[in-house]
This record gives sequence, C-alpha cells and structure tokens, in this order.
Amino acid sequence: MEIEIISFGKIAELVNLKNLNIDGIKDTDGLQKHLEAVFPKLKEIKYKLALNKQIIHANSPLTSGSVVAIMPPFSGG
Amino acid sequence: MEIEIISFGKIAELVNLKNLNIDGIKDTDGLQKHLEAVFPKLKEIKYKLALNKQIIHANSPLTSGSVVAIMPPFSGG
Amino acid sequence: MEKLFHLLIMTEKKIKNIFVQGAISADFIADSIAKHSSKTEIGGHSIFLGQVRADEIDEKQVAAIDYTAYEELALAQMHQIREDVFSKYPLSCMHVHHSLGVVNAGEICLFVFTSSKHRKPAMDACDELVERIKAELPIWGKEIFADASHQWKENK
Amino acid sequence: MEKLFHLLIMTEKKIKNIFVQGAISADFIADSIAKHSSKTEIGGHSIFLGQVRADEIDEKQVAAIDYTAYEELALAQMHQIREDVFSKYPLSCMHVHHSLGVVNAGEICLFVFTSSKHRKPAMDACDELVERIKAELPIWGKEIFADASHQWKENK
Repeated sequence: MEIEIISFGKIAELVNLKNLNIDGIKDTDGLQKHLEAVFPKLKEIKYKLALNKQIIHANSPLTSGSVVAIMPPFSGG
Repeated sequence: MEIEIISFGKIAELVNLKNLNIDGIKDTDGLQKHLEAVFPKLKEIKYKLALNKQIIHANSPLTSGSVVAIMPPFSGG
Repeated sequence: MEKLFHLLIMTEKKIKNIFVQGAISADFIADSIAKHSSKTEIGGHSIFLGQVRADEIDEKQVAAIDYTAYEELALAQMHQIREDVFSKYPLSCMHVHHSLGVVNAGEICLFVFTSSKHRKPAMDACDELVERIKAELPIWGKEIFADASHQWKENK
Repeated sequence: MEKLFHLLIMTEKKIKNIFVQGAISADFIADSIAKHSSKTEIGGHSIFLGQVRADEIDEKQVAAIDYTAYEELALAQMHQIREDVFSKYPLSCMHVHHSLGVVNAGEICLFVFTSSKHRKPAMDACDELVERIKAELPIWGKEIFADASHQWKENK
C-alpha cells in the first residue's frame, strides 16, 4: 500500500520522501513510529500531521493513496 | 474688567459673544451663573470650561484678559 | 547653546500638528506606511481609520461631517496623551491625524498609526489612543444632511 | 440550476485566496482602503500589518523571510476562521492577505483589514484574526541572513 508524504519548513530539509510503501503500517501512529525510526531527528521537533488536508488530533487509519503532511510549528505572519 | 469668551459646537450657535465685561464677577462659578442667566438654554447642555487653554475642573479666579472657552461634549473621531 | 537647542526640540515636539484640512486620503495613508520600510526593527503596525457614516437620522441621511476644534487645546491634550502612551507601551512610532472642515460620508476623518517590535503593544496603544482621542480632544462634528440642515454629533 | 448556482457560490467562497507572491505594497493597501469609500455604513476600520524585522541572531542579521505554506490546508483553515469571526462580530468587511516567497526586511508580509459600523468590533476582530492566523495557519517563515545562511522562524 502506498501513501503520499509531504513535509514543510525545517522538516522538509529532514524528511525528503514523496511516496512511501507502508505495508505493515495501518494508521498514523504506526507511520509516526516508522518515520521517527528512519529520521531520528524528527523526535526532537514538535510537529503535527494532516491527513488528506485535515489536521488530525488522534490516531487515524491510513488507506492506499492517503496524503500525509508533516508540519513543524507554524510561523506565519 | 474684560475677558474673552470663545465657544464651540452647538454652544457657538447659542452663545455668540466675544468680549465680556465682567465687573462684579470674580471667578468661573460666577461667570457660569451669569452666562446661564443670559443664555438659559445653556443649562440644558453639559459643558466644560477651559481657562487660558486649560480645562478646569473646579472654580477658578478670573483676571482681566482671561480667555474662557465654553465646550459642549466632544465628538471627534 | 545646548539649552537653546533643547528648547527648540521641546518646542517642535509641543507643536506637533494632528490636523489636516478635509478628508484623509488613501494615498496619504499609503505614504505614511511606506515611510516605515527603513525602520527594520518594527514587526507590527496597527492602524485605526475613522470613516464618516451616512447615518439615517429622522429619515434624513448624513451627507458629511464638518469638524471644528479648539486647536491649541486639542494639540496640548494630544501632546499629553502621546507622552502617556509612549511611556506605557514600547512603541517605535505613533502618528495621529484628524480632519478639520468638511469630510463626506465614506471618507476618512481619523488616522491613528502605531508601530512596535512585537504586535501586542502596537495594537493596545492604537486602541487606547482612539479611546482617548474621542474622549479627551476638544473636537466637534457637525452632521450635515443632504437638505443642508444639521445636527451636532455626539460620541457614545 | 439553482443548486448549481449555489454550488458555484459556495465554491467561490471556499477558494478565497489570501496568498500574494512577495511583499504587500503600500499601494495595494491604499487601493484596499479606497475601495471602502462606497460602503457608507462603515464607521471604523482596523488594520494590522506584519513587517519583516531585521532581527540580529548570533551576530547575523535577518535580510529577508522566505514564506512557504501548505496552501490548500491554510485556505481551508482560513475559511473556518473567517466564518467564526464573522459570526462573532458584526463586521461589514474582512480582508486577509499573506505573502509567499521572499519578503525583505522592512517590507509587509501580512495585511489584516476589518471594518464595522462602530469601532470596537473591527478592532477586536482584527486582533483575534491576527492571533488565529499566526497560531492556526500552516505557514512557515525561513529567515535568510545576509550571508545566505538561514534558520526557521518560530512564532512566540
């Protein structure tokens, strides 16, 4: 199963992947664990996830084609 | 003894005098009584006095050449 | 010599004028904003604009407001307000402009502009300036109706 | 047909863009102000402008901020903020513009503009919008130093 990953700000300098095969991963908690294992520096950054253009506040199931955004703290304005 | 009277806003439409001989009047309380006798409508308007370009909050003595401003409620902005 | 110089500065500070004849134009506001681009310590500007409303009063519509002021007293009061607000908030800049004479409905009659490093002082100072300007400056607005009759405005 | 028309309106409302490429010019702000002169029910406008500061960080000075955003999510979030603020305050108008790309120190990167009959709702809505824009919109500022090195800005 493949999902799309987009990342922003300083995380875009760290996590540079676009498509990810997530066989064995079924939700955002699992994805988070996987990403932090591959990119250990991610553990040091506060970040939020958006799933299909919606910010998520709890673990959410992933499906084929899901779009997950990894977002460091906002700094607009 | 002569003083100068200036008035503003709706009071300028009511009190149209510039120089006033105030023989027998020695302070702003006396002046106020005099003005309200001559212009009875003044009693219906909330107003403040300024003496020599300073807003006064208590009875103040008048001297020859004093400038007294009669000011209705402010409505700038 | 130094004393004279100081006196000149004080005098210049004292007579800072806020009054402009007629409406305040959008171009005037734009110029004022643009002038701050060299002040690179500023992070936030707060602006309040008062606009003349075409209020309907007893079935007659306000066409314009004609402003008069006790100018000397108003400028002295404004000087005090300016000092108070500058000592209360860490501001980089503060500008106040108020119309005199006729300002038509839809036109700008008051322009208050504050700037600071972070946004909060600029916003709070701007709010406070507007409140104090309306309450403390001897300025009067005569609301002129389309039929040329008038009534004197009262601030709430 | 009516349904389609409604859908078109909804769509247009949804995709209201806040992003502009590069700095927001004083002329753009002036145009925006001038456009409100026909809205004669408005009595007060409140404006907030964010300006890029030349902060000194570890002896290096910020020359510019390069803004990126998760645009689709930002516009959806802004849509919600707009709805919330419109239902909380009696506003006539609300306009928000945010820069993308490079904005030099001293230039404007955020323009928030609210208008109402009386001054208080415009002021309160403007403050609330700025707070929410900074906290809730997925926008990131990369502070670029004179030597071309950079660091990622963090809002307090």
